[in-house]
Order: sequence, then structure tokens, then C-alpha cells
Amino acid sequence: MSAFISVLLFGMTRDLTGHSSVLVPIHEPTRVGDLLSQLHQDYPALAGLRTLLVAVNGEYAEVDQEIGPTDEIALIPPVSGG
Amino acid sequence: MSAFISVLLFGMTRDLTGHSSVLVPIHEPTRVGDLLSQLHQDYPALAGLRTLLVAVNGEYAEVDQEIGPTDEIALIPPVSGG
Amino acid sequence: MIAITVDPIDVAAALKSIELEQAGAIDLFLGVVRNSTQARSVNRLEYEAYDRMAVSEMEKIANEAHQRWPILRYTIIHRKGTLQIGEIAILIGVATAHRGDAFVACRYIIDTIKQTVPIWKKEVFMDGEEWVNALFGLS
Amino acid sequence: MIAITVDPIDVAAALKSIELEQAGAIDLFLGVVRNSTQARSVNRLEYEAYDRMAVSEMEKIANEAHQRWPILRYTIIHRKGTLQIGEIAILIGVATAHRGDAFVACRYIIDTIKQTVPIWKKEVFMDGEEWVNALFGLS
Repeated sequence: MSAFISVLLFGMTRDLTGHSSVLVPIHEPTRVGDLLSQLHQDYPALAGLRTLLVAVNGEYAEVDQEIGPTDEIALIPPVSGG
Repeated sequence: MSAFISVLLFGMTRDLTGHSSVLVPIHEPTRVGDLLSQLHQDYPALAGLRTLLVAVNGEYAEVDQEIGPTDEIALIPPVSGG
Repeated sequence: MIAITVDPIDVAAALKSIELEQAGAIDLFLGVVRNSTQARSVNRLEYEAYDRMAVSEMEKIANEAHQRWPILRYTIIHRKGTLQIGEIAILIGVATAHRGDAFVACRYIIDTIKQTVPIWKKEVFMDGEEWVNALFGLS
Repeated sequence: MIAITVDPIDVAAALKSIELEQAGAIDLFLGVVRNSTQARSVNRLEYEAYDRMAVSEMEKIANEAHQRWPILRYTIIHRKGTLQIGEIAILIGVATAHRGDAFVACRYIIDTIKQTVPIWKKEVFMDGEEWVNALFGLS
């Protein structure tokens, strides 16, 4: 089944992609790792990040976690709060 | 030569002696240790203190330091600031 | 209390929020915008947060600190938006019965925030700007 | 700035006194009068100082801290006289470029003050009073 996942982008990931969120086409079922591959393909500049994590519904997620269109997905580049 | 040394008393030393300062008769030259012996003789309750140091002109002094009537002497019972 | 705010951080109010009769020690840590980084002159900082997740990650850190040390009260306030030199970016306050716990818990909280909380800082220089620590090969 | 005062300690003023453009971290430690000690209920504390020597001993501690860590600014304010529960007895503020130095220097200063500075604290209970830690055999 084909669908779109909305991905929130912050900080450097927003600068590298030029967007504060993107809609990524996926084939369900899909996993965090699949989404990351797709994003790296669409935005090769993401490879320059020291780290790139994914949050699903506000929690850090592993690459094998399944995701769908109703999840809130965000890319987390290296944090620098404080 | 005979003289008096004024000794400032704080905290528990004031409570134990009943005075905020005392005049101690000394024979010059005298040392911090001599003064302490005299005070312990006059006020045996001082022996109950965990520690008893002497300050001469605002500095901690060793027992062999010479002192005279013009020095500012203070007894320093265990400190508990902060 | 944990908060992310665009307003200047009110230190007196934060302190008041963690005072209580059982507290013998309070450690307040302030992260402040300084005027240079690695000898490069900074004009201002811009902080961005993934608010929802930043708050929940700070809650996790506070809970972990609570389990490790006998914290009586705490507060964590992180500011976002544009901050000028000298402004407070983060305040962490910890009240405990004894001072050792306050220092250690406060230090743990700030160190862990810098590792896990989704907040990003952009340094704006005279001649450019840079997301701190984001890319390989940049300082 | 080092001071001994009978007036309530003004945290905001103390903070202001150590702010500067080079500071990236400020650690403020507050020693507060708590309502109990070893399960005994405390009414109030009375602090007494040998002022002249207390200030010079605090100066020595600050100088030593300055030599050990890159402190940009600091303040130490110790209150004396009668203090009620919840009141601040001591404030130590340290401003540094990086946070590790602020925490460590602040901790060093309070720990050393408690060992060497001629200030004495009397705990006043419902049923008596006691100079803290003065006599053998007392708590």
C-alpha cells in the first residue's frame, strides 16, 4: 500500500533540505531505516551530519521500528541545547 | 615583664567562659601555646571542644608563635559557617 | 517544573519555585550566551526546539536524577528564539537537604540535556552562521 | 566580591555582579536554613562571625580557586545574625567560560569555607540550642 509520511525537520536538517517538513512517499509496511534511506537519496547533503536520529511520536526510535502515516516523525540532527 | 593580652571569644568559647573577651596575664615573651595553657587552666570546660585554634592578627597561628599585648588574639572553636 | 519559553528567564521566580523548608542547599546553574566561541566573535544565538519532545526528554532526565539523588524540588527552564550576549539560555535549579546532592544532580542534568534533548543552537557571527556541532568537519 | 552582611542576601544583585560577556556558565550555590537537623526540629539559626578574619579567609579561598580554575568573576556573601527557616545563609556565585569549571570551583569554595572560615552557627530548637559541631559528644 502506498502512502505519505510527513517528516519534521529542525536546525541543520532544515537548512540542508530547505524545508521545515517534507512528505515522503512510502510503501507500507515501512521502517525507520527505509525512511532514512529514502531521505538520504533525496537529500544527499544529509550525509554531512555528524549524526542523524529519528524520533517517532516524540521518542527516539531504532532503525527497525515500523512507522506509518499517522505517526509524528522528526529528524534529529546533533543536538546542542543548554 | 608582666602584661595582659586581650583574647576575643566567639561561639561556644564565649558560652563556655561567659565572656566575649578576656584579659589574660602573661609574662613576656610568651607564645600561643602558653596562652592556651593558661586559658585551659582558667576555663577547664574548654577541654570539651572538638578543636581549639588561635588566630593572631586575623591569621591562624601555630602554638610556637610569639605574641604580645599589641596583637589581636582570638580563640577559634570548630567553625560551622556556610 | 520543566519549561521551554521564548521569554527571558526570571531567576528570582525560578528560585522561588524550588524553595521549601526542608532544603538546606540549592544549586542554580545558568547557561549564558557568551561573546565568543573558539576565538570567533559571536553576535547572537538562535535556539530552536522540538518542543514536545524536548520537554519529554527533560522529564526523563529529571526522573532519572530523582531516582539517583534525594532531590526535594527542581526546575529546568530552557529558552528558545534569538538570544543576545549575556542572556540566560538555560536555568537548572535543584534543592536538596545536603549540598553534595544539589551539585551532582544539577551537573548531571545539564550534561545529559546537552546530549539528548532536541534543542539546536545556531551561532550567528559577523560573517556567517553555523548550527553548533552539526556537520562533520566544522568546529 | 566578598561580604559578610546582616541583611537578607539579594540573589538577583549577586548574579548581576558576576555577569559578563565572556561568561558561558554561572553556578550559584545557596546554603539555606532548613527546618530540621538529624530529625530534630529547628526554629532558627544564629550565625556569628569574626568578621575581619572571616573575610580574609574567604579571600584566601577565592584566590586559591582563581589559581586552580579559570574563574572570570565570583562573589561570596555570608549572612550573619538571626536567620529564619528558608533564609539564605550563604551565596556563592562563579562565572566561567565553560560549565565544568563553574561547578567545581563553586563546590571547592563552599567546602573550604566550611572548614576554615571563622563563622559559627547556633541551632535554636524548641527545647534548647547548640553551637553546631563544637563539642565532643554532641551531634
